Amino acid sequence: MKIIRLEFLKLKKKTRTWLGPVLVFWLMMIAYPLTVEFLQEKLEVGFFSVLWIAILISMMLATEDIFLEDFNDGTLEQIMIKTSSFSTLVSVKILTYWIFVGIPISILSFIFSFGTTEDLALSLMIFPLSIISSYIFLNLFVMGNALSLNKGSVLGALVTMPLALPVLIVLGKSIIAIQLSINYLGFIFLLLGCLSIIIVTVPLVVSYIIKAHLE
Amino acid sequence: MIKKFIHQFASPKTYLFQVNKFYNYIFFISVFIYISSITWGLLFTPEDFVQGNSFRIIYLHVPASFISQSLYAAMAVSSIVYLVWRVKLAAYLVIAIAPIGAMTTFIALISGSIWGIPTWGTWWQWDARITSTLILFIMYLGLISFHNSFSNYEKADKLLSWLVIVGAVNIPIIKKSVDWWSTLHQSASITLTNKPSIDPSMLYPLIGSIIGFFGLILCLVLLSSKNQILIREKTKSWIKDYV
Amino acid sequence: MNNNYLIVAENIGYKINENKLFHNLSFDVAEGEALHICGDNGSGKSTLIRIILGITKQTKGNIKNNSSHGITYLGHKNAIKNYLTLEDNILLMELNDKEELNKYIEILNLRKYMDVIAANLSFGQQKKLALLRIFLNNSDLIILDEPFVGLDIETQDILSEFLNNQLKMNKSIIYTSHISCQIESKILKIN
Amino acid sequence: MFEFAFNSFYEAIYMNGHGIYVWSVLAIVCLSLLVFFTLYSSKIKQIKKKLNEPN
Repeated sequence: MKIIRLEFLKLKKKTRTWLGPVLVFWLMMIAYPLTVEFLQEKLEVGFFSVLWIAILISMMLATEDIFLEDFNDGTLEQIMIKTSSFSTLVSVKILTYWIFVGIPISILSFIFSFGTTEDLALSLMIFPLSIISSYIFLNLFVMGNALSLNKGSVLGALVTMPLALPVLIVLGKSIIAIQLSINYLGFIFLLLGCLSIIIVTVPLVVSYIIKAHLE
Repeated sequence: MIKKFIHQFASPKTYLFQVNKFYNYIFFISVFIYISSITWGLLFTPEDFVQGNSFRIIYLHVPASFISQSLYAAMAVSSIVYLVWRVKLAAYLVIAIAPIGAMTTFIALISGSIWGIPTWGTWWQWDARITSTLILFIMYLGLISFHNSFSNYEKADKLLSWLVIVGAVNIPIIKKSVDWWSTLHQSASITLTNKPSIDPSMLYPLIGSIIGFFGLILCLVLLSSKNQILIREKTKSWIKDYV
Repeated sequence: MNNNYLIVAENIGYKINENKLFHNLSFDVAEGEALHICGDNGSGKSTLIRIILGITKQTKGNIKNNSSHGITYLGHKNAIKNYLTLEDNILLMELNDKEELNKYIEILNLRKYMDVIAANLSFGQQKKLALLRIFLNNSDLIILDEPFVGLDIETQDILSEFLNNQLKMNKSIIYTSHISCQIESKILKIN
Repeated sequence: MFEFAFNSFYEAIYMNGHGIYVWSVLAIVCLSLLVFFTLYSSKIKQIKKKLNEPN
């Protein structure tokens, strides 16, 4: 568990990396009503689409230099020599990023959806959706960033964004499910199922990819 | 034993000489098949009752969209072969196929759009198939730009193969999810999926055009892999003899 | 001398994009032995070191690593986080022997900088900080890529004395260096 | 099965107003194939030329 503590320490001191995406999310949520004529009903129409896309974008920003710094300063090499498991490190890294970025964003998305819809039950249902989806997005973008390590994060986002599209579709569907009050739990379980697959495979794939990069 | 066999058989040298032997035959046969079935399809098949003459675009559109997906599958198979057995030729094939895949996907998209104007009255529909084809196109472009961003070819090959495999897992998922998404959004637009059962006089030229187009694309893949081999193996001694 | 070889390399070669960097290198490193890798700029010294470390894979030949207690390595990249203080950086190195650690912090004159952010240190001081990893190693093979670059003469002496002591303790060292140093070692030249 | 589907050459071009779509798609397909074929063969020629030069 020492590795978790150390990763925590590193991320905590890198304020820009975790606070930046949260603030960008915040600004995007503020920017949305400004683009719509100020009527509560009109706001609700596109609100959730903007919410999911804002989560997606802020997760993309959060992962921007998740491996870059460790790659540039040689930390990754040290870890590889120590033969401690690479994929554990990756999953710990993702976990810490999620705690620092994903959870605040989920709380914010709860607050914003409550503010927009004034429907507490609905907003409470949004919270688990955004918590799970932010973790999934984080994993996907981590993979993209590992692939395009030291080639700029845009390329990584470009190649992994298609992977996130199915999740966006599920999120869109689940909003309809909530509004028609059908089968909400089914969507949560579907997302959890995706997450459980991704949580296992992404660290493995990423560790192979990083080893290829170090070569 | 098997590994040795694969490596010998799939050496760039043997491949190159084999390609040169067969290339001309494949090229002329497929040009012949393609031109004849296209003329047949465009000029000699009877008019479709529902869509009128614009249905003839099918002979240009279907081969392209069919092959654009097969090419991705071919890339995925080559990637696995490369990562498992370290066959260099497979890595060359992956990057050789990518631009051609992008081209066929582009043809499929454009021809589909143009076909949509007279039949649907719009050039774009957020239909499941079109959306997933568009995503496929973006993925092809992403793969190409990804490979180009590396200076160390071997590293690029390895990472590209990983990316292709990840994408290959994802393509059916995207397809399914997009299908699922569009069924709820729009119900009764004309989709390409529900084709009416087709008359033999329309079917034969379609099959012909698919085979002919496949042959032409195969020739392109051969050419572009030849190009890759020449670039990558130019320091080898046998290349001098070959040239 | 005994015959416990830590590293045995046979005919290894490496090429990038079909350009040969080196080929047919054979060498071995036994316990208590040091190997000095020499060569011109761009001759592939760092690559060779990475091959020995097992990070890069050679394109030809075999290399065997028999070390049982792992490798301690310091290269050009020193794995120092420049947004963390010295203290936190040392924490990240996961060094266990607190007593030894304090001793070397004193020797290297780092005590008064413990609360300073690493980015504000000079290159030499950062290098000293990275050297703590070497001084507090508990592995049987030490690999160094240009360890003396950027160090003042005093620290260079401390380092070479330390390395000589390690050799006496039957540990092995592989290093590259342009600066001549007082470590008795075999020489491997690559062109 | 092999009867000409149109009454005249002009009708074949016009296709009841759909001709523009059909022929433009054909043009795009042919053009892209042509471009790719010439591109690759010229690239190969270039490389061969370069390899031959020092000898």
